[in-house]
Amino acid sequence: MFVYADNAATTAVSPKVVEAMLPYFTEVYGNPSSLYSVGQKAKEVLEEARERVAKILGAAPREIYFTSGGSEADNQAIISAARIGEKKGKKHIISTKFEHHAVLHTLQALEKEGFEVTLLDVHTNGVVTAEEVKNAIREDTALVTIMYANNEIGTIQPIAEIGAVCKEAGVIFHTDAVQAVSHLHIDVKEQNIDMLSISAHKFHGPKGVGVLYARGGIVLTNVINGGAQERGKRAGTENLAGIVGMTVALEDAVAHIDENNAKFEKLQDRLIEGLSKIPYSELNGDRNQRVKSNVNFCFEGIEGESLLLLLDDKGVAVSSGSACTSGSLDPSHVLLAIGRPHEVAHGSLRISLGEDATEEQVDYIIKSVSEVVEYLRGFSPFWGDLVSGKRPHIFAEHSVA
Amino acid sequence: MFVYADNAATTAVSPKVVEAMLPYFTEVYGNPSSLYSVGQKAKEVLEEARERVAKILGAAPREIYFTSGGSEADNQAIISAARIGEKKGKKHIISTKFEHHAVLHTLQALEKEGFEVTLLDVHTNGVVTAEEVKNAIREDTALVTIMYANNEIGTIQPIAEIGAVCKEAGVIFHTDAVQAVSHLHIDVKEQNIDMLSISAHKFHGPKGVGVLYARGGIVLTNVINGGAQERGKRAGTENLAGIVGMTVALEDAVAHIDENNAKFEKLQDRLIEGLSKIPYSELNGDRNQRVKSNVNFCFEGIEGESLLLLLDDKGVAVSSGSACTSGSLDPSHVLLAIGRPHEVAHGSLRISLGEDATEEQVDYIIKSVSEVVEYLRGFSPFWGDLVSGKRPHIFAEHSVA
Amino acid sequence: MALYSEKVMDHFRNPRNVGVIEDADGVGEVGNPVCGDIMKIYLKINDDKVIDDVKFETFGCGSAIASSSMATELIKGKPLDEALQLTNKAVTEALDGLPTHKLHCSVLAEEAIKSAVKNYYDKNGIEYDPKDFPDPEVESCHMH
Amino acid sequence: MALYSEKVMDHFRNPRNVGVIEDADGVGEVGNPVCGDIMKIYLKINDDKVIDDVKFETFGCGSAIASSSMATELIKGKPLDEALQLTNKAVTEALDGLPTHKLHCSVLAEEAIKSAVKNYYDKNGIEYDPKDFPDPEVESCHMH
Ligand SMILES: Cc1ncc(COP(=O)(O)O)c(C=O)c1O
Ligand SMILES: Cc1ncc(COP(=O)(O)O)c(C=O)c1O
Repeated sequence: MFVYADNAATTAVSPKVVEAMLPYFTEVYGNPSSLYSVGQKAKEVLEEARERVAKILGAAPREIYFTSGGSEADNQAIISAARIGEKKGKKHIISTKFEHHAVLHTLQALEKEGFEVTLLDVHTNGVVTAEEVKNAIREDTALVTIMYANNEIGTIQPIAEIGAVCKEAGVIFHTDAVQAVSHLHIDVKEQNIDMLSISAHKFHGPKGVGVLYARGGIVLTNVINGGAQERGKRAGTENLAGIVGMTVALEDAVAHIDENNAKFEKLQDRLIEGLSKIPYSELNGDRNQRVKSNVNFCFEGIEGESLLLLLDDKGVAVSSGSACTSGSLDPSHVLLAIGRPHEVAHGSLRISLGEDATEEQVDYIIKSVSEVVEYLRGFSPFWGDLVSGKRPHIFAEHSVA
Repeated sequence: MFVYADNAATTAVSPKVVEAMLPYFTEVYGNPSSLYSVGQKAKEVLEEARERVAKILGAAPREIYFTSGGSEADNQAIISAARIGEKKGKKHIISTKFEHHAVLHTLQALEKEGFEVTLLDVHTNGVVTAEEVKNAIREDTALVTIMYANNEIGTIQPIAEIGAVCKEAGVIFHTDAVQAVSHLHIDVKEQNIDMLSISAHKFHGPKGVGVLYARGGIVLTNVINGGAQERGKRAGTENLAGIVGMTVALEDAVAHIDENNAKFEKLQDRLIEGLSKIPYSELNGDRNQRVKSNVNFCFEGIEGESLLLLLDDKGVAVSSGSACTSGSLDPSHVLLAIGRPHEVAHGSLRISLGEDATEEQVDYIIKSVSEVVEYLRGFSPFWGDLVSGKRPHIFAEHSVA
Repeated sequence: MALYSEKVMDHFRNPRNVGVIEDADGVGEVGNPVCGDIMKIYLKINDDKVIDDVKFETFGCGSAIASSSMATELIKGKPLDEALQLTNKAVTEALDGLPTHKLHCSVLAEEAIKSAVKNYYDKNGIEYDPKDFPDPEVESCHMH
Repeated sequence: MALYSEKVMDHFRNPRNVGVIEDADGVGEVGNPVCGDIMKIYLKINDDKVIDDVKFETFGCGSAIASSSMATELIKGKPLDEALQLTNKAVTEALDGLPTHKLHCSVLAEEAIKSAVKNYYDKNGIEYDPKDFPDPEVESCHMH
C-alpha cells in the first residue's frame, strides 16, 4: 500500500488545477504588462484571479498581492510592518516560539538591525492566548505576527481574538495562514487580520506561488524591486499559470472545508486512538484545537528519522519535524516550544492526511507505525534504559487522548 | 495574419517544456526537503536540474541558485555584493543608465542606505565600453552590474572585457543576462562573470522561475529568509515543475543559438531595411552589436502606444518601450540614455522575433508598420509641424542602416 | 479590466472629426512633443456663436486620440457657451472612463477646446476673463 | 543524490550484529538521548585478544544505525589492536559516504568501539593511554 500522508509538507497538484493552468503556458502567454490583446487578455485573467482570491478571504482585490510563495509573503509582511513601525519609532515585534522559519529568520534579521523581538511561550497544548498577546504589547510594538495553524502540530491559534486585541492597541497584526487556509474559514475583516500569508502548494496548487493580503492603508515595502507589477510592490513578470492554478485550488479547497473536516475528523479520531495504543507515546498539540488532518506523536526511546525511513519502506510517506528542518540535527523547535524534552522531541512523527485518505489507509498507518516503533525500540539502548528503569519514563504507559 | 513579435517581453512556453513539467505537478510532487522516496526523488531531479543549468553556464552546480525570476535574481545579486562590500567599507556601485528596473530600483534602494551609485552614460549606439568601466572603478567600488543585452534595443555589452577589468580591480561583476542567455553563448569562467541573472520565460520556459549564478566564494545575502532551501540562501519550497521546465527550455535554447541566429540575421536585415524606408525613422541601438532577433525603431511625429494598438488590430503584437514601463507616461529611459530626445523617444517600436518567424511575417510587419505610421502622421500636428518646417526634423529623411 | 473601454477603443480606431479646417475661426493647440501629446482643435463658428464644425489633429496615445474625438463630438453643433462648459470629467465619462494615469488626456481635450475658443475671441476682439482659460506657458508634462 | 547511499540504506534496513551479548567482555556506550543518538557496543574477546563476537544497540537516525552496523562488521573477527585503528573515516568510506551533517554518526561508532575496548581493559586491569580514548564527559551534541 502507498499512503502519502505528508500534506502539510506539500500536496500533489490536482488534475483540475493542472488543466486550469495549461492555457496560460501556451495560449494566453502574453505578458500582463503588454498593451496588445494577448497581453491584455493575460491582464484580465490576472485581475480576475485577484478578485476571486480577495472574495475568498473577505478582502478587496486591491489588498491582494501575488508572491512566489508563503516564505516571500511572510518576509514581505514582516518587513513592511517593521518599516512602518520604524518611521514612528516603534521597533518592537511580538511573535511566538513556534512560528515557521520564514517568520523566525526574518525576525532574526530585524533583530540584527536593532528591532526587539518578543517570542511568546507556547502552552503545552500548542496554543497562545489573546490575553498573553495583549500583555506583551507595548507602546513601541510595531507588529504582532502569529501563525494561524502550526505546520508541525496543527494547533489553531485564536486569531480573531488576537486580531481584536491588536486592533484595539493599534498594532498591525499578521498571520501566517499557510497551514490554515484550506482547513478553516477565513474572513480578514471579521477576524481583524491586517496581513496574511498563503502558499498554493499546501492545497493542491502549484509550488512557487502565494498570496500576501495586506489591508488597504498598509504600505508594503518591496522585497523584490523592479517593474511596476502588483501596483509596484512586487516586481517580476507575473506567474500567471501559477496564479490561476492557485486560485482554482483555493476555491476548490475552501468550498470543501466543512465536508473535508467532517471526514478528516473521523480519520483523525481513529488515528489518534490507534497510535495512543503504542505504549509510552503521546499526542503533540491540543486534542481538539487542531487542524483535522493533522496528527503528531512523540514515541519514547526512538528517533524520528529512522522511524520515517522505515515507514517509507512500507509505503507510508510521513515526516518527523517539518520538511524544512529535515537537514538540521536539532530537534523541532516547535516541539521544544511546547515543552517536549529533547529526548522525545527527537522521536516525533507528523501525519497530515490528504482529502482522499481512507480508513484502510489510516489502519495501515497505525499498523505500520506500531510495528516500526516496536522494531526500533527492540535495539534502542535508550528504550532499554527506560524499560529497565535506568532512566525515568517521560510519558505515562498509556496516555488518555 | 497574427504575428507575436514581442518575445523580449515574454515567450510562449514550448509544448516540449509543458510536457517536461507535467510529471512534477501530479506524480513527483514531493517536497524536495522530505526524506521519504517521493521527496528524495524530487530532490534528485532538483539537483540534476542544477547540474544541467550549471553545465550550460560553465559553472559548478553549487554556484547555481534557483529564484522566482530575473527580478529576484537581480535584487539578490546586487544586495549580496553590497553587503559584502559594506563589510570592507566599500559603498560604491557602478552600473549604466539603461539597465532594467530590477537593477535600477534596487540600486536606488541602496542609495537611500548611503551607497553611492555611478550610472555610466551609454553611447548613442547603446553600448558602454570596458575602458569606461575601468575609469569609473574606485578604491571603494563594491560591484559593477551591467546587463549583457539590453531588453529594449537589444545591444550587446562587451561583457568578457568588462569582466576582465573587474577581475583585475578585484571588484565583483554581475551581469543581467536575462535577454542574452538564449542568444549568446555564455561561459561565466571564461568571461569573468561573478554573478549572473536569468529568467525562464524569456526563452520559452515558464514565468516565475529564474537563476542566480554566484561564483563560489561569494556569500549571498538572503532576499527571502526562512527554510534551508538553496543551501540556506533562498527560502521557500522549490518550484520543481518550473525549475525543470526552465532547464529543458534553456538547454533547447542554447543548443539552437547559432542556428537561430543565422535565421534571425536574415530576418533582422530584412526588417531593418524595410522599416528604414519609412521616412524620418531611425534604428535604435547599434546596427551590428545587437541581439539578432531585436529591431527597435523611432518614428518622428507619432506616439508609440497608438502605433502599437493599431498594429495589434492588424494582428501584430509588438511593444513600445518595454512591457514593464507600459504603465508609465515617461518615455523609455533606455532611449533617453542613448540620447534620443523626448520627442522621438515617445515614438518607439520594439520588434522581437520568435524562432518561428517567417519572411512573410516580417514583410507583413513592415507593411503594417508603414501603413500605421503613415495613417497616424496623417493627423499628427507634430508631424505637420515637422513637414511644414515649423519644427526641425530630428532624423534625416532616410537613414542609412 | 481591458486597458481601455470599448468606447475609447471605438473612438481611437474610428476617430470622429479628424482633420483640418483651412478657414477656421478659432484654432487651439495644447501639449508638446516632449510630453508625448499635442492636440490641435479647429473651430468653425457661425454668427449665432454656435460651433458649426470642428476638426482635430492629435499626436498622442490611444486615449489622447479618443479624448479628442469624443470632445469634438460633444461640442459639435453646440453654442460656444456650452462648449466652454465641457469638462474633462464629461469627456472621461462619455468615454466610459479612462485609466487613472491617462486622465490627463481628457484634460488636454478640454484645454484644447478652450484654447481654440480663446483664439476665436482674440481674433474677434471679444472680451473674456483670462482666468477661465489655460495658460499654455505653465504647462509641464502630465501634471494635471 | 539520494539522502543516503545504497550501502547505508542496506545496513540501515538490515543491520548486522544487532543485539546484546549477555556475558560481554567489554561494553561501551556513547551519545545521549538529548542529542538524539546513543550507541552501545558489546564485545566478546578471546584469549588471543581477537574480537570473537560483537553486537550493538543504537538509538538514532538512519546513518547512526548504519554506522553501528558497518563498524561492527569491520571489527568482527579482528584483533583488538586492529579494531582500535578503526577510524570514522573508514566507517564512512565503507558506507560509500555519509551526508556532511551526518558524519558525526561515524564518529560515534568509532568512539563506541573504543569505549567498549576501554571497558574491557578496565575490567581486566590492562594499562592504556587515556588520551587514546574518548572522554564521554566532555561530549556535547554533534560537536564532532
Ligand atoms: C533585462 C531584464 N532583466 C530583468 C527582467 C526581469 O525578469 P522577470 O520579469 O522574470 O523578473 C527582465 C524582463 O522582465 C529583463 O528584460
Ligand atoms: C506555516 C508555514 N509558513 C510558511 C511556509 C512557507 O511556504 P513556502 O515553502 O511556499 O514558501 C510553510 C511551508 O513550507 C508553512 O508551513
